[in-house]
Amino acid sequence: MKMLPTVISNLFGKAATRNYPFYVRDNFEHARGELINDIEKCIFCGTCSRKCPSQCLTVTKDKTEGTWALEFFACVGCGVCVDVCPVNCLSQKTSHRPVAVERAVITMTGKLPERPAKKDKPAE
Amino acid sequence: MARTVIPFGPQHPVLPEPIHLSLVVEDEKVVEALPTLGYVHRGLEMLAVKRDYNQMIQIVERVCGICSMIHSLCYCQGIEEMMGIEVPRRAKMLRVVWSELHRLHSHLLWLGLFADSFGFESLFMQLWKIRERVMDLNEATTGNRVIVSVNVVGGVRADLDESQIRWIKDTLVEVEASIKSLQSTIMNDSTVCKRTVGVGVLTKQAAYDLGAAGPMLRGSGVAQDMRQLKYAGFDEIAFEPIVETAGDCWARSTVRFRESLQSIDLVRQALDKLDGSELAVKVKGKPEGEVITRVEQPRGECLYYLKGNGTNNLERVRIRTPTFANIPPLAAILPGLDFADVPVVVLSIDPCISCTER
Amino acid sequence: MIDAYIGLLVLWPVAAGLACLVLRAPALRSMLVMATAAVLAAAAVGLATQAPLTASPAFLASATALHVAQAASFLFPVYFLLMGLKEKHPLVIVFALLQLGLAAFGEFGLAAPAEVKTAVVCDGLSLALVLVVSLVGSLISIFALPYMKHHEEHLHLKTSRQPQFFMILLAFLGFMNGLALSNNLHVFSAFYEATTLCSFLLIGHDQTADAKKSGLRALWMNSMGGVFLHAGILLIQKQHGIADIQALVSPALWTGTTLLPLALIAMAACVKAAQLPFQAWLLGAMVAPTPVSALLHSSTMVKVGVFVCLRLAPVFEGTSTGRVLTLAGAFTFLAASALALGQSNAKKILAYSTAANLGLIIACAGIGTPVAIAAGVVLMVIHACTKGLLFLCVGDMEQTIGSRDLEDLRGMIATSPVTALAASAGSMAMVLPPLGMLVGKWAALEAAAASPVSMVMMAVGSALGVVCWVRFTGTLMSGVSMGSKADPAAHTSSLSTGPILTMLAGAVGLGMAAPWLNAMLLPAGVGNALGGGWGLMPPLFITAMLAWIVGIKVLGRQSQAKLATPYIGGLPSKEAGSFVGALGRNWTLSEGNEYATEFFGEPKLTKLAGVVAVALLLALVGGALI
Amino acid sequence: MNLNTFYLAVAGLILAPLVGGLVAGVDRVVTARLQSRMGPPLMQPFYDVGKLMSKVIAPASHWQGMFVRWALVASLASDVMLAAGADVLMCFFVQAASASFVALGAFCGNSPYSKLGAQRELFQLLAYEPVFMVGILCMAKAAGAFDAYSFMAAQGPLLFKMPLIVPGLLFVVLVKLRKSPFDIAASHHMHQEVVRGVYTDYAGRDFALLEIAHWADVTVVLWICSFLWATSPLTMVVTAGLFLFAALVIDNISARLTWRTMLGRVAPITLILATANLVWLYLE
Amino acid sequence: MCIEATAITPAQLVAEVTKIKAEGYRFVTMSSVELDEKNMEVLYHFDRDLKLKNLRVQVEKGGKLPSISGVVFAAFLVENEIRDQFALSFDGLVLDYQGKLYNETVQTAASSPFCKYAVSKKEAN
Amino acid sequence: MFGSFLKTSQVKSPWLMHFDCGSCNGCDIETLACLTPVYDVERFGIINVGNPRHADVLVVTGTVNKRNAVILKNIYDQMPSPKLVIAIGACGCSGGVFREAPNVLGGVDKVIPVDVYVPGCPAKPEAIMDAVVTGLGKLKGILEAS
Ligand code: SF4
Ligand code: SF4
Ligand code: SF4
Ligand code: SF4
Ligand code: SF4
Ligand code: SF4
Ligand code: SF4
Ligand code: SF4
Repeated sequence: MKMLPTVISNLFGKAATRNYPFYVRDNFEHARGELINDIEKCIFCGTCSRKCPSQCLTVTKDKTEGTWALEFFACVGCGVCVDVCPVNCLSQKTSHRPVAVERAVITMTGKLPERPAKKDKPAE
Repeated sequence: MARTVIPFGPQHPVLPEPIHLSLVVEDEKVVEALPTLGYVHRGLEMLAVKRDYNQMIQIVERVCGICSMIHSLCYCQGIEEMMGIEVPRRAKMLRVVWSELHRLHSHLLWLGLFADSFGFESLFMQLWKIRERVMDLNEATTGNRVIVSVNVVGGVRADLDESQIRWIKDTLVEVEASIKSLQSTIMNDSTVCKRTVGVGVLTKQAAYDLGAAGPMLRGSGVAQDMRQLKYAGFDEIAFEPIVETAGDCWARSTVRFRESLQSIDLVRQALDKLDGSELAVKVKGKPEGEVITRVEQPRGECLYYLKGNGTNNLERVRIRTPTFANIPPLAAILPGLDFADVPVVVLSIDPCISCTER
Repeated sequence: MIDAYIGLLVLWPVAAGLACLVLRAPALRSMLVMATAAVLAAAAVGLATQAPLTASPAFLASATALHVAQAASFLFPVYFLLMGLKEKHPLVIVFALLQLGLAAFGEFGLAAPAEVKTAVVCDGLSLALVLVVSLVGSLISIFALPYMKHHEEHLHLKTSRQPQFFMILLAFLGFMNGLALSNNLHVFSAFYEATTLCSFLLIGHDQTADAKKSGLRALWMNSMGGVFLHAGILLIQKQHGIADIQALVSPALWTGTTLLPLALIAMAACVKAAQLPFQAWLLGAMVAPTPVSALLHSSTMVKVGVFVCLRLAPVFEGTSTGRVLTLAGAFTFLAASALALGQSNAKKILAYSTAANLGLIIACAGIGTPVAIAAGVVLMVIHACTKGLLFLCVGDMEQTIGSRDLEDLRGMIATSPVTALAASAGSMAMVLPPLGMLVGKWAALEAAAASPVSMVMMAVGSALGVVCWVRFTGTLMSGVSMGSKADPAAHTSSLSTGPILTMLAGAVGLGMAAPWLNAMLLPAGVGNALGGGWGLMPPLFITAMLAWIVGIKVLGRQSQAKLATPYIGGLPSKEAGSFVGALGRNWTLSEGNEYATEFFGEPKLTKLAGVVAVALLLALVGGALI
Repeated sequence: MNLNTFYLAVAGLILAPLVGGLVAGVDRVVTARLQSRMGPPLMQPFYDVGKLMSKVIAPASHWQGMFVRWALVASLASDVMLAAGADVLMCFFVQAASASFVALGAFCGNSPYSKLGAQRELFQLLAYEPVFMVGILCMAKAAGAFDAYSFMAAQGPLLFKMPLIVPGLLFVVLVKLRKSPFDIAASHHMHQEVVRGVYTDYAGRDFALLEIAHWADVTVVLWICSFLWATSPLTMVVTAGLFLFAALVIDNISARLTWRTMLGRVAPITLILATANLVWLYLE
Repeated sequence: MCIEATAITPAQLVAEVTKIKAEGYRFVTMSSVELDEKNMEVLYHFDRDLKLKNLRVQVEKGGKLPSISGVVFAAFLVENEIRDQFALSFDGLVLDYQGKLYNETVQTAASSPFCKYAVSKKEAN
Repeated sequence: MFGSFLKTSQVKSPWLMHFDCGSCNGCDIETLACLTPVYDVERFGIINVGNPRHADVLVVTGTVNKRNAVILKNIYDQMPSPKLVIAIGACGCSGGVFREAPNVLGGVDKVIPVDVYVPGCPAKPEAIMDAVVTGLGKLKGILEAS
C-alpha cells in the first residue's frame, strides 16, 4: 500500500524512459568510449602496448613503416594507453564503440617519423 | 514425506550470477542445501605474474564491476603502504566521493534486486530509476558508468571542477528525496514485511562466529565497519556504523537502506573538504614487502594481502571479498527455510559471486 | 419372469458362493464367478427392462421368509456377541447386546406391524443400486480372481483361503440386491445386518493383526449403526405400526410427528456410508485385499448408507432434520476431501474421497427435492463405477510395484501404461467436466440452492477434490519415473485388465449418459427443473470429443518426437533423471508431492472435523426431537 | 438453441481470445506506465504468440501437446458458454478443467520446476476456486437462475447486493492474470524461485496455444466480474476495466506473498466475506 | 615491510586457533603464498575490534595441514580454495570439495598455476 | 498474411535470457539496467526470461571457464531455434582483461556461435540495445531469405 502514491504519480507523470535509439542523449564530456589513434602522429614507440593492462595492442615496425593493431574486442577502455602515449596521438571518443557481428582487429599503418628517437627499441 | 531434489542454479532466474545450490526440500521446506562454486572463477589473482603492479589496478577493478572503485582503492592503498607513499589530501577525499557513490549505486541496485526477489517489480524499477542518476554522476565525473578506473598508485586520475561539484550536490538532493520517498515501502509495507521480517534470522553470536561481513554482520547487531579504520579520507569525516539488531532479511535491507542515505551524507562531507592539493604524487621504486589492507565495500569487509619482491610484478595478490565471508553464514541459515524464502534469503546477503571466486 | 430375475439376483450369488466353498478347484471357482457375473448382469438388465415394478416373490414374501428375517435379527447379534467375546472387544459386545435387547423388545414388547403387501418395490433408486451391485460388483469379483491368486502367492499360504473369500464376496452381492429390492423393513434390516457381517469377514480375511483390528472396528461401528437402525424401525413400528418402506416414505405420514425414527435410521446410514466421524472403519478396510476395498467402496457396503438416505429423502424435504442432514453430508464432503488431500497413501486417498462423495449424496438426500434425489442417484451410480475403477487400478499397480504409496506410484505410466492411464482417466472422471462425478456435483450444487452454507462447503470440497485428483493423475503421469520397477508384464492378465477397461468404459459412458439418466429419474412433473442446464451436456460432450480427437492426434504426432533434455539450470547430467551437483556428486532428481501438512495434516484435521461432525449428528437427532 | 445463440457463441469463440490478448496488452502498457516506463506496443502479446508459434523445439513430454489442446478447448468452451448464455457454474467448472489440464501437462514434463509449479498451480486452484464459485452462487441467488443471460438481465447492478464478494473477485482476477501478490511463478516476473512454474516445460507452439487459452480465461473471469454492473454493455466494460486496473495497481504496490499465505489467509478471508454475503442474500 | 604475525608449526595450529577464538577473535580469512620451489606459507587472519592477529604457518607444497574448520566453520571455504589453488590438503575438513571447488581438474603442486611463481622467477634469473 | 505476421512477430518479440558466464558483474548490471525505466527494452517487446525453453536471444556476459562452458552449451542447446547469441563486453567477446588468467578459456564464441559482439568494459546499455536491434536485423535477413 505504501507504494501507491509513487505508482500513481508514475502513471500520470512522464515516463523516465529515454527513447533510444530515436532519441540519443549527448555523451558526457569525459566519457571514455572508442579508442582512436591519429596514426599520422604515432611514432610506434610501443609504450601503449606495454602498459595496456589488457595486452590488446600490438605495435610493430620495420624500417619505414609501423603497424599499430588494436584488438578492440579485448580493449577495456581504461585509457591507460591514452595517458602514457608520449606524443598524445591516442584519444578516446565519447561515444561507445559500435557493435559488430564478426571478430576483427583494427590495424593501422603509418610511416615512421623521419628520425626515430634512438632509445626506441622495436616493440615485440 | 517424500523429498524433492531441486537443482537451484547455476542458471536460474533468481540468480543473476551463477552459483549452484543442490537443494533438498520436503513439502517445500529446505532440509539440505549444498553450494557449488566455480562458475565465475577466473583465477585473476594469478595474473599478477603476467602484469605489472600498475596494470593490476585495472585487473583488480574487474574483480567486480559493482564496487570496482573500492577494489582498486584497496589495492592502491596496499601498494602505497608498501612503498611508503603519502597520498595528497584531495585525492583522498575524491576517493571517498567515488567510493561512496559506488556504495550508493550498489545499495540501490541491491535494494532493487532484493525487491524483485520477492516479486515487487515496481519497487525494483523505481530504485533502478533512481540509481541511473548516480550512474550519470559516475560517468560524467570519471568517464565510465561502472568501471571508473580513477585510482592510480599515488592518487587519482580524475578531478572534479566547481561546476561538477555543484551538479553532484544538486543531483544528490533529488536522489536523497527519491530514496526517502521509498522508505516506508521498504521498511514498513505490510507485504514486504511479510516476506522479510523474521525470515533468515542470523543471531549476533552466529554472525560474529561465522565471520559474516558488512550489512549481514551489522544487521545482526555487530557494529563493525572498516570505514572506522579511517582509510582514505575517512579520518576527517564524521562516521558512525549503521546497525540493526533483528538479524533477519528486514534488518539487512534496512541497514543497506540507511547506509545509502548515509553515503550521500559522506559524499557531501568529502566534497566540502576538497582542497587544492595535487591529484597524485609521483611514484618511484618498486613495491617490496607484505601488507594487509582492509576497506569496507558495499557488501562488507574486503581484505587484500599483497606481497611484493622489489620487481614490477607482485609476488602475491590475495583478495578476500565480503561475499566469500558471507557464504558460510548463508549455508548455516538455509536449512529449515521455506523454499519460497530461499531467493529472498540468498539475495539478502547480497551475493556477489564474481568477487567470491575471482 | 420378474420373480425369476429377482431370484437370480438375490439367491444365485449366495448359492454360487456356497458352491465355491464346496468345490475348491480354482478353475471351477473361476467359472462360477464368471457365471455369476453373467447371470447377475443379465438379470439386472432384465429387471431394468421391466422397471418400475412391484413383485412378491415367495422367497421374500412368504411367512417363512419373514420368520427367517426375524430369526436373523437375533442370530446376527448373537454371532457378533460371540465374536466380541472371543476377541474381548468391549464395544462389539456392548452393541451386540444392545441389538439383542432391541430385537427382543421388538419381538415381545411391540405389536406386530401391519402386513406388507408387496415384498419388492423396484423404482429408479432400487434399480440403480441393483445395477451397480450386479455390474460393478461382478466386475470386481472377476478382477478378484487373478488378484487373489497373486495375493496368496505372496503370502505363501499352505491352504488356499480363496473359497471362503469368494463365498463371502458373492454372497455379499446377493445380500446387497436383496437389500435394494426388499420393501419390508424387517427383511431389509436382516439384509442390512448381513452386509455388516460380510464386510467384517472380508476386512478380516487376511487374519493379520491389522486386518483383525480393522475388521472388529468395522464390526462395532456397523453394529452401532445397526442399533440405530433397529431403534428407528421399532419407533416407526410403535408410532405408525407399519413396516412397509413405500408407505413410510410418504411425507404425509410424518406431518406433525417427530422425525426421530428417520433421524436414527439416517444415523445408521451415515455409519454405513462412513460419514464423519465414522470414517474410521472404511479407512481400516484398506488393509483388506484390494477387491474387498473396491467392493466396499463402490458397489456394496457404503452404498447401503446412501441408498437408505435417498430412500427416505422425500420425507426430509424442507424439514429441519433434512437441513441438518444436508449440512452433515456437505461437511463430510468438505472435511473428507481435505483429509484426502493430505494423504500420500493411494488407498487412503480413495477412502477419504469415497467418504466425501457419499457425503455429497447424503447432502442431496437431505435436500430431498426430486431434483436433488435424482442428482444423488446419478452420483451414486457414477461414483460406483468410477471408484470401482480406481480401486482396481490401484490394486493392480500395487501388485506390480509392491507399494500403494502415491509417491511410489509416480511415473507409473511408464511401467504399466494401461492401468495407469485407466487410473488417470478414472481420476479425471472424478472431477472434470463433462465426466460423471463433476456433473453430479454440479447438479447437487444447484439443487442445494436453499442451503447457502452447504453450498459453500460443497464449493470448497469440490475444489479440494479437483486438486487431489489432478495431483493423483499428475503423479501417475509424471515425466521422470524413479527407481527400478517390477517387470511390467509380470502381473498383467486379461482377467484384471478386462474388468478395468470395462469399468473405464462404464465410467465414461455413464458420465455421458448422465443427462438422460437424470431425466429418467425425475418424476414427470418436474421436467427440466435445472433451467436447461442439462441440455448443456451433449454439446459439452461433443466438444470434449473434439478435444479428445485433436489431443490424440497431437499425441500421435508428438509421441514420435525426441524429447528435450530437462531444464535443470543448465547442469550436466551423467544419466537420465539425475544431475551432477554439489560436491561433484550425482544427485538423483527425486520428487515428492506437496501435502501442505500445516493445512491438511491428518491428525489435527481429523480431530477438528470429528468434533464438528459429532455436533452435527447430535443436531440431527436433537433437531428431529424438537 | 436458436440461431441467435449460435451467432453469439461463434462471436464468443473468436472475440474472447482477441479481447484477452488486448487485455494482456493493456496490462503490459499500464504496468509499464505505473513503473514510469514507456512499455511495449499494445499489440505486443499478439507478437509474442506469433513468435512462439513459429518456434521449433522438442517437447518436454509426449503428453504435453495433448493437454495443451485440451486446455485450449476447455478455455474457449467456457467463453462460448458465457456468450451463449449457458450455465455460469458449469462454465466455471469447464474453466477449472482447463487449469487442471495445464497442471497435468506440467506434471508430465521432465524439469523439477515444472512439477513444483504444477503442485503450486493446484494449490492456487484450491485457493481461488471456492471464492469464485461462491461469488457466482451469490450472483445466481440474486438473479434467480444460473444462466449468464439471467445474470445480465438482473434488475439493477448486482454490486449493491453483493459488495462483499468484490475482494474475492479481485483476488480471482489477480490470480488469473498471474500477477503478484502470489508466488505462483507463472507470471512474466523474472525472479521466480520455480523459474516459470507450470509453464517451465511448455515451449514453442504449445506455449503459444496456452497463452491463447490464458487470454480466453482472463476474458471469462473479467466477464463474470462485469456481471456486477451489467445494466448496459458499457457499464460491463467499465466494471471489467476497473477490476483490471485495480489488479494492476495491487500488483505494483505489493510484494509477492507465498502460496501458503494465499491458501492460509487470503483465500479464507475472501471466502468468509463471500459466504457472509451469500448468507445475507438468503436472509433477506 | 612485513606484517606482524606469530609463526607457529602445523602441530600447534588447532590449539592456537581455539585459544584465539576463546579470546573473542573472529576468523577473517587465510592467505597462502609461495615461498620458493618447495615451500609455501599460510597466514591465518583473525580480527577483534578492527585489530588483526595473524598466524604464520610454513608448510611444504602439496603437503598437509590440520583443518581448523572444525573450530571455525567459516574456514571451510577458504581451506577448500587453498586446496584448489596450491594443492595443499587439509585434514578434517567439514565440507570437503576434494579439490574441485572451482573446477573439475584436481591440481597437484606441480600442475597448479598458482604454484609456479617462484619457479618462473627462478628460471628468469 | 498469417505467415508474414508470424515472421514479423519473430523480430518483434525477442525474449532474452541472460547468462552470466563468469563476468565481473559490470556487464550484468548494465544488461539488467536495460530493463529498467530509463532504458526500458520492453519497448522492443523484450522480456527477460529465466528459462532457456522460452528464450530467443541468449545474452552472455563474461569469460568462459571450464565449468561454466558446459552450462552455457547446455542452455544454448535448450533454446528453441531460431535463436540469437549476443556476447557482451570485452570478456564475452574475447576474454577481455582476463584472457590470460589460468581458469579462463576465452570469449563466448569458444563454446557457442555468437551473432553479435558488443565491445566495451562494460558495454553501455545503449550498446546492448544496439546489439539486440542488430541481431534482430540479422534474424530478419535470415527469415526473409527462407
Ligand atoms: S604510445 Fe602512442 S605513439 Fe607510441 S605506439 Fe602507442 S599510440 Fe603510437
Ligand atoms: S623513450 Fe621512446 S619508448 Fe620510451 S617512452 Fe620515450 S618515446 Fe616511448
Ligand atoms: S584503453 Fe586500456 S585496454 Fe584499451 S587499449 Fe588502451 S590501455 Fe589497452
Ligand atoms: S547480486 Fe549483484 S552482482 Fe550479483 S548478479 Fe545480482 S546484480 Fe549482479
Ligand atoms: S562484493 Fe565483490 S563482487 Fe560484489 S561488488 Fe563488491 S567486489 Fe564486487
Ligand atoms: S499386494 Fe502384497 S499381499 Fe497382495 S499379492 Fe502383492 S505382495 Fe501379496
Ligand atoms: S515482470 Fe518483467 S517480464 Fe513481466 S511484465 Fe514485468 S518487466 Fe515484463
Ligand atoms: S567486459 Fe569488463 S565489465 Fe564486462 S564483464 Fe568483463 S571485465 Fe566486467
